[in-house]
Amino acid sequence: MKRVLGIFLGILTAIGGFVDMGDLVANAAVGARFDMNLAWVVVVGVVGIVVYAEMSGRVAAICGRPVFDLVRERLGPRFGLANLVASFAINLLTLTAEIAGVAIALSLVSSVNYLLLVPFVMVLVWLVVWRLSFAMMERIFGLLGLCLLVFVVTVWRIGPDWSQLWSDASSPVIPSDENVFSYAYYAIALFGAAMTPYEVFFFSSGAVEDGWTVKDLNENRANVFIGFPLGGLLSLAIMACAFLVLAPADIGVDTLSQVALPVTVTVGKLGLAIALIGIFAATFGAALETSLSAGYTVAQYLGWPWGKRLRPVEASRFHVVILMALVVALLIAISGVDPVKVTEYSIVLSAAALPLTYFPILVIANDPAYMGDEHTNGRIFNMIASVYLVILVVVSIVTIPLMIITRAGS
Amino acid sequence: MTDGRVLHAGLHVLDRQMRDRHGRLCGKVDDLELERNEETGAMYVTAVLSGPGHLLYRTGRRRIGTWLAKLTSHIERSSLEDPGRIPYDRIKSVGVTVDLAIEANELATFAAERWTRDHIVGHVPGSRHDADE
Amino acid sequence: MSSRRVLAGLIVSLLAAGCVAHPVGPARSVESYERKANTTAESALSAVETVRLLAGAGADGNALRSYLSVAVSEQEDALGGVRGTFMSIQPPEGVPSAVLRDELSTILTSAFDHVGDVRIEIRRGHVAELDTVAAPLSLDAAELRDLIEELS
Amino acid sequence: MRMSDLMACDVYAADGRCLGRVRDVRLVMDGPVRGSLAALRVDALIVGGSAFAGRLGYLRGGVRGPILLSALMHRLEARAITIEAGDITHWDVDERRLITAARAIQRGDPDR
Repeated sequence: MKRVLGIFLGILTAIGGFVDMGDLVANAAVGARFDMNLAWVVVVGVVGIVVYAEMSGRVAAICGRPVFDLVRERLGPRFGLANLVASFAINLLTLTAEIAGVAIALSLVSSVNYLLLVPFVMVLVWLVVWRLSFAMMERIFGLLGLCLLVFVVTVWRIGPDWSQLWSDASSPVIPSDENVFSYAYYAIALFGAAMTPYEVFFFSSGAVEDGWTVKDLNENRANVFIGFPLGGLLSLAIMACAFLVLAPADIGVDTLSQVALPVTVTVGKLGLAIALIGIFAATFGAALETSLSAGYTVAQYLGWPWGKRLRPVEASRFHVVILMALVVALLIAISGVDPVKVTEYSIVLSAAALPLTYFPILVIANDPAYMGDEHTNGRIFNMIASVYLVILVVVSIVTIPLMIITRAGS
Repeated sequence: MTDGRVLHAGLHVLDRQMRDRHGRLCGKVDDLELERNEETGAMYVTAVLSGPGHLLYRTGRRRIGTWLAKLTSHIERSSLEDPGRIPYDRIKSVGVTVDLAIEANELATFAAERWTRDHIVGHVPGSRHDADE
Repeated sequence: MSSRRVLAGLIVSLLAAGCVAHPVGPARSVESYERKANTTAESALSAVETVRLLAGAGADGNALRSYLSVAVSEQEDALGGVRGTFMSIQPPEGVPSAVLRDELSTILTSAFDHVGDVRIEIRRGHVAELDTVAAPLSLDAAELRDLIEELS
Repeated sequence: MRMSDLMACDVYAADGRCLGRVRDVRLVMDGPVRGSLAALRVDALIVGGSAFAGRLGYLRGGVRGPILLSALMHRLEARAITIEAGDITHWDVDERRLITAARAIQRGDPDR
């Protein structure tokens, strides 16, 4: 039983990180606009996050050091600070989008205007961060997030021509009515959404919160190898749903309610209800991950006590940072900005900042002074990680120019 | 050559996490103080400097950093002469973390922690209990 | 340090631009006017088709009323916004552009009214007959598709 | 004096040639015991090369993989030289200027 419960950190991280507001909308929008021609990006993203999350979890288990602690140590105070500022800002945008996403999910079952629900959601997020133990949080939201499997059921119920679907996904082409730049832009958005840095901030800090040691390396592997591919599967299912139901009707996705539409049409009322619970759990989980990450990054950069395993009075600055992040996110959210737009910007900007976070993880995972000789990366693992480092650098360089050329994909 | 343990300042000491004598996290090694022995001409590390002022100084904001470090050195009550300066003889070990032989409370980095605890977090219900299972 | 600041400034201004910029700006030539009309028609078609799917799901008893109500309102707002933006564009001189403007405006207005009818039915709780209320939308969708075909 | 001041200094040869910026400082625990540890002495300066590569530990910290990064970092650090603290004749840290009389300058780090 403990073994089963043990993988909920990975499931929550993956569901909150992979199928958060950004991915829900991005995957559905891509499925409706590009058919399955960008599905390969999700697979590339899953492998990347698996490799780097495994390293960050292993480092956390062996020397008890979470990611941002290492970022400052390896990048130095200046680069580290630049990374902190960038990560914090992106995190804040993401948190804003997630809070709005939770409110929208609630508005879809209550028909109350979502803007009125935003303050309520913010307080709810804060209460969970303040009072609920880390383990409970993982289990509740990880478990509820599994409701998103209804998207897989939907694809199966539609009963598409599987071999056709597979050949569409495995031999991607750029659709004739799209240009190469917007194709690349959406590819980067999907990749950025899969590898958002807050996933490793949260995962590695969570490993410390859960008290992992060398003995838990198997648990780390199970978490990573089950959690993230599951997140990838859900992403692909959402994409396929949009491709199968929305694309034939020439629907472009730009609201959260449209994401759930294929489930409604295919599975019916119960399916819709389950999908909405799943969306609620995923966005709420992501709101928890990003608000905690706001505290984790600042506290770990400056060396403050941090974490939910401490009483709030023992980590008061950590809690103050989280509270401030929530308040700022609330203010942005109720100003009425389009939450879907905020999400898009946050995932694309995070793609631009990726190497700053992942590079130090790779170096430390190779450092015998931290890891001991037997736990440093193996050769094949390093090879894959190096390939990804190159991808991350290329992505970060081309992201901003692409954003300008395509006018953010419009 | 010498037979003592070799450390590189940038690689092994600066920016390391510090822990107090109970293992509590209490700031980072923001800078080191050096002093030259006039007789031998050798230079030694005499203290670890920690706190926002020293961090600012190190990142190039020298004037405001010095000012801030001075400011925090006045408001503190601590067994240390200057709570932003941890004398070398109060360091227990230097490894993946830098472990100190003093209380986190005595350090300048903890002033803000104490303030937020006493003025904000401590007033919120539930702040003194463990999280609910 | 300064290059980093430049980058930060760039990102901020880009964000600001992204938040206010709309794909539809002023039109300088017939060609660009047609492109904007095309974008507008595509967005409108997406909204109309979404509402048709929603209405169908509602009539089949497949959807929660709160969900239908919020989702249809969103599309109504989107359609209204798209129409407002298009109508505010100054068309270039010449008969073809004026004709295009009239044509698209007529479809948009009709679609907007029909989506409004669907919304009203949902709020009244008459979900079972939604497919009949939404039936005129299929004509709007067909007209939008014809127009998109013509323009591309 | 502070470590950050020392690490902002440029080192010049006796003939006025600039050898580069101090990138790291080698410390040795070999002095009389102070509290729990032996006093930490400034033993040598690592001069020139890249500050970024230096603090990753590829040259002085025993980090080996991945091969790609390791090769890159060794290349970036190839220009770095080690100057014994005793060979610094003139410590003008306020002016960010150190002068060395060392004739034979070691490439890289003799410890590794």
